[in-house]
Amino acid sequence: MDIHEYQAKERFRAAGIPVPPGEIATTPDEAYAIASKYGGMVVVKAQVHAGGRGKAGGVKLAKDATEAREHAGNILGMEIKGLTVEKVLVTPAEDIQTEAYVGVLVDRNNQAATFMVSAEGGVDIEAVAAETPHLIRKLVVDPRYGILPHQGLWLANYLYDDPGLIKQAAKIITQLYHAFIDAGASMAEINPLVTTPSGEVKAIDAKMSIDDSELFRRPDVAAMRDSSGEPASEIKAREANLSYVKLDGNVGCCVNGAGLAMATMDLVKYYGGEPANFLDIGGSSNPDKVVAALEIITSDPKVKSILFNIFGGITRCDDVANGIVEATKRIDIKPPIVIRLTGTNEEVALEILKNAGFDAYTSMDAVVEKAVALAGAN
Amino acid sequence: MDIHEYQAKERFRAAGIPVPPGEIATTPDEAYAIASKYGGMVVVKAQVHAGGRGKAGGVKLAKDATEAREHAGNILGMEIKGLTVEKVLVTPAEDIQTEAYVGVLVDRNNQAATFMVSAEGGVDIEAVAAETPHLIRKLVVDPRYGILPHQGLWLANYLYDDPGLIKQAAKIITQLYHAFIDAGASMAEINPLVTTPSGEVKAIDAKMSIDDSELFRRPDVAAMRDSSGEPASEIKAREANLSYVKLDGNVGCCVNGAGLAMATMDLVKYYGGEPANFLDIGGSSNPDKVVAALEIITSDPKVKSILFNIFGGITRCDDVANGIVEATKRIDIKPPIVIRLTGTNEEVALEILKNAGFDAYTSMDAVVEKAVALAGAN
Amino acid sequence: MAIFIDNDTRLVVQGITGRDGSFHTRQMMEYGTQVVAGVTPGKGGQSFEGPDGKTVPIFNAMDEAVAATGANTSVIYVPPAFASGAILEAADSGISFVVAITEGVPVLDMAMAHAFARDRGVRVLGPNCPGLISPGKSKVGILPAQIVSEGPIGVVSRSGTLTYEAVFQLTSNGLGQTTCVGIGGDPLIGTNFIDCLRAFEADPDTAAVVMIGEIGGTDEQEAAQFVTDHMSKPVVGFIAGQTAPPGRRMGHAGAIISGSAGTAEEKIKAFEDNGITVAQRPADIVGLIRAALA
Amino acid sequence: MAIFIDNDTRLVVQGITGRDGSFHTRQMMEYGTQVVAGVTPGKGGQSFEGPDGKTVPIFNAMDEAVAATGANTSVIYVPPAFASGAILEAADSGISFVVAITEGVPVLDMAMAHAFARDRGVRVLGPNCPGLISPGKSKVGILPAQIVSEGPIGVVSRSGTLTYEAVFQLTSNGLGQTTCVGIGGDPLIGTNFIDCLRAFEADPDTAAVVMIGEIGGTDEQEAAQFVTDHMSKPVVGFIAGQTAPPGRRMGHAGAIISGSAGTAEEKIKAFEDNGITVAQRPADIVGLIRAALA
Repeated sequence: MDIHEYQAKERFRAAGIPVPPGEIATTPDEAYAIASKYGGMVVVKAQVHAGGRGKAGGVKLAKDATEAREHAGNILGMEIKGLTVEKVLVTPAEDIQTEAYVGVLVDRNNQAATFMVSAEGGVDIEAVAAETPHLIRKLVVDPRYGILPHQGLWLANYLYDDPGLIKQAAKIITQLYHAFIDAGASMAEINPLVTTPSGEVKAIDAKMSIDDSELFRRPDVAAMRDSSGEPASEIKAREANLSYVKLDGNVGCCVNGAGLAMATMDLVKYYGGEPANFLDIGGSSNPDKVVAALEIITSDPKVKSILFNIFGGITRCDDVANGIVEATKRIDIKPPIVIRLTGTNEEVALEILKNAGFDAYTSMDAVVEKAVALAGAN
Repeated sequence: MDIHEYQAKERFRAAGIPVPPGEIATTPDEAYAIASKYGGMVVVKAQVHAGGRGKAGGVKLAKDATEAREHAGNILGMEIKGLTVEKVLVTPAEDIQTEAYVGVLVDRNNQAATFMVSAEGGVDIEAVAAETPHLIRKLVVDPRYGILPHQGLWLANYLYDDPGLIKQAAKIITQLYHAFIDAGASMAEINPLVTTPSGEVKAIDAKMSIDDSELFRRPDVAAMRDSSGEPASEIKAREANLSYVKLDGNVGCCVNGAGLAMATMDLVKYYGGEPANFLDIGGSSNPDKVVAALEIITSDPKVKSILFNIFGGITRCDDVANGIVEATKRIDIKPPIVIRLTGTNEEVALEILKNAGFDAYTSMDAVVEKAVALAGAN
Repeated sequence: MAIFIDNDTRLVVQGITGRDGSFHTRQMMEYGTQVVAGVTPGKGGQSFEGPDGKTVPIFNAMDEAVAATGANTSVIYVPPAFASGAILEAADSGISFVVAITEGVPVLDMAMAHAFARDRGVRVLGPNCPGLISPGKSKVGILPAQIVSEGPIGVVSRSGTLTYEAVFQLTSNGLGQTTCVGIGGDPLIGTNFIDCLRAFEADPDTAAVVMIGEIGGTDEQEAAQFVTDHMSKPVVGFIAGQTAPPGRRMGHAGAIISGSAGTAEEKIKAFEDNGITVAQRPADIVGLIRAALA
Repeated sequence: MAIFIDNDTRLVVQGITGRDGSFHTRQMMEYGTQVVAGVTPGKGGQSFEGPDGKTVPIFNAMDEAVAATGANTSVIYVPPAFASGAILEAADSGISFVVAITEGVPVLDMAMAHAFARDRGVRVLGPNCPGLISPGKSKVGILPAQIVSEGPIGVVSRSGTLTYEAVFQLTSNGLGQTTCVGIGGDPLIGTNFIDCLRAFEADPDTAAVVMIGEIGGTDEQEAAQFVTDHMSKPVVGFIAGQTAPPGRRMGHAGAIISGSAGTAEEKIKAFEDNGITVAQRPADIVGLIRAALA
């Protein structure tokens, strides 16, 4: 789960990291009021779960409250990578001397939280890591010990020469680690970490992603979920406990298992089609889940055909077949549905489906080819 | 630093451990008022930094408030192992079904916090450990991981058969570990951990010792220091940053270094005397420390002679000699002082002392023999 | 021969009395797995009723189960909140192999659990994995037994049902398996591709390996390098997620392209650069294996 | 030969610019110890002025100091609040031996620091110890150099000034030392009696060992058993604290009799039971050593 910049800043502030003040506006007038309160120049920043806000025009410097209102008017309602901006953060403009990058994420290879810092701030760290890895210092944090004092200093030494700045940065790095752990995060980032002419080190931007598996035990973090601006279909999928990602094609896919779901999308492409979505119904053959899946897929007007690809292992194919029949009784579905079922009890399942008037297959290639053809024809 | 039962219970309660209520009384009337509030039977317990309160008559069951007042009257002011009781804890009497022991301390061999639990509660665990070690289950807690869920259960499994009791005890064990770590303790103990007829597990007594080296960074713990009932000489020594332990003999000892101080005491005994104290002035030759040391030693009326045993390494003997001369100018000392100084600048030091009229030696045996002889003669 | 589990596997089921645990315990026992003990705190002393009138003793804790039964392997079907604790307990009990089926275990819990297991030299498979099966010998986890058959192919995969697809096609075409291992789709897994490849290389009965990867991370790239450096046996690969968009988690917590890292393209290229023939479709795997063995 | 430190010891002083650090650095340099670097965060790039116009470069961090100077040993003179952090940093920097002089380090900090050092295979001496000296070769810590001399006796002790007493008597009677080690009086110490005995046993130049213990814990008892099991060289012992009352801390955090455990009596008995001749007084040590070597 991604959280907004302003939410990440709240967590950072609670961990002791110096973060400039800031308030959320949902209307231009609110932005005006906040900017007036601060006086002077402010930055108006779109709060949206998408990278590249700046390039998309979602971050603007305003010389006064009137300009802040104007910028907020432009940014609120803007679409960034398919998400609508419904909130802006209004924050005093800082006098910046240097910009650095400090981030921590769970690293798969080291099986541990890993810091990356760079004296090149305000940049895309993945691009830096790929193109100029020598400009990054990395530190793997042994989970058994947590971050140790000398490790924070070692990272900070890479960013600054001045002992005062190093000391502040080392403290911030340790605090960032604690904010990361306390939130059950998979990533936490300060980009940029700035220094001011008066010698302070501050977090000007903040980003944090939460491990979804942590939410059940962290109600304070779960409460930060903000679905505003998210596609309704994805919200509905999450509520129904389905893994769903909307794409741009016209072949709706409903599959059990994430790997098989991706392979099915790839096969749609292989046969010249475009998948409309990723959707994993999981191991359950519960009709309610199948209904929700079909409602979500059909809510996308681009979808011209729907394919089911089910490999029954523990899941019994007849259960799934019954679920599909039941689901299509409950809701009205326009695009044609083609179904591949194989594995446990497949014969019974195919019988059920044929009786209900569905095209049913046992080969994955066959059903995908058919779905692509149907989508092209419709 | 030892803390009182009621203070340990406060920490345990804050960690979530079920602890019966209780309040502190410093007068019999206060004890009466507290007991009246609770109604029914109460226990009146001496709050004093000494073991064996029970045997000494410092813990009494009272059937009502009137009897509680009476018991408090007897216990307050009582001497237990040389310490005066100035506070009693008044707590409702619990209906007890079983008694177990749960403790955690820093184990030298394993270099880690180590639990000991026994289904035999209310006992001297060291006696159990020495005589019937098979009645104890031990667990070394790896500091890198802390106590793990299955470890708490493993210990609790040893205490009870009932799953409900096991679950409660496992939770208490984990909470005790956190209380131990959060206080910077060297020992934390629940003795007894009881079960009630209604199936609850509770900490009826609580004991905790704090690592003195933790106090500088734990003001909340340091604030629990209660010197009431402690000998004035030991309080004064602590304030002067001297290591001092009062003993029962008549030869006052003032030594630099703990090992040498113990060896000096032993040598006093070897030559037929009895040491009046352990005192380590540390590495410093600061006259203020020497003055404080002499004040403390001479405050003990039993002291008949005073011996200094100084091995000058980094410490310069002439500094110490000047310190002694200076100190004896500032305070009036009755018992004779004999001094052994050796090591760095010893010749200068012996000269200074002889000029000031002190008996000065370079051999440890000689000075101890002399001090013992003087104590016998006085 | 086979890898990781065989006829000597003596299994404890952690969470044997739960819904999933009891169902899959029966499935494993029907397949012939030696399930020697179950663990459910508070239910020690009871018995689990297996198929054909067989029973399995239940213990309160792993150490008791291992002491009483000589178990050497455990499988975990407990809820996410307790799964990492169950792994720690298993790793502390004297067994050498822990298979964690549970999905949704917090990643930071797993960072600690993996460190703990490494400290003790215990192999963990998963979490969030279907387990593994050595056809004709032992099954640990949830893989459907009816799709496997004995033979010379090793299968290792990050996915569940996609593995079934591949194994089913192998079996249907007369290509049996030594062991099929699902390593799981989480970011932090205990046993990775390289661990399995090393074991298959050392297993005299395995003639060729099918390796099924997906987007996210660099495990496949490192495995490909390992094939060049350390393997004599042919490997056929497949990567799912060519059409996955960057930055979105595709079901599995580990299936996410971060920026430009972890794409199907780079994995396929790594496979090809290291002599692993890559199936474009799952249906192509059989043909490539046949060609490799020819 | 000697143990732990010798002519090849290349020392970093952590906390070189502090009051104690700077004083003892000069003392060590005067004795001939190769002090190759100092570390004080924020003072990197400066120089420490030693005796005879010698200077020592100061670094911000241990890793930089070790990389620049090839140091293999460090000594720590930083305040208690930072001492365990300094040990962790040293253990992480590539050196193999850390001597922690600081007194008053929280015990739970040391539990973690010792675990960390063990993980990395780094030897720690202390904390709260006087350090060690190999006469004529190197001195690390605060032991007064003027009382030692070269010779065949190894000395290991939990105490500071009591060690000086013993060493002084040895030297005064013509019995020089290979190495004198103060292992420290804290409850959790890195290098214990057994570590030193093992090293002295292996050191061809050491002919006999003086072991000076005190009340508290069971280190002396285990060391005594070690002497029986693994030592061919004679050991003379002394135990301080026969008159110490139970339950009271005698200066050293580790010098406390818990209940009836850790008394001088049980330690002396363990010594005698294992063939270690026990000096009743410090003054008796020389005679016993002479007898042992005769």
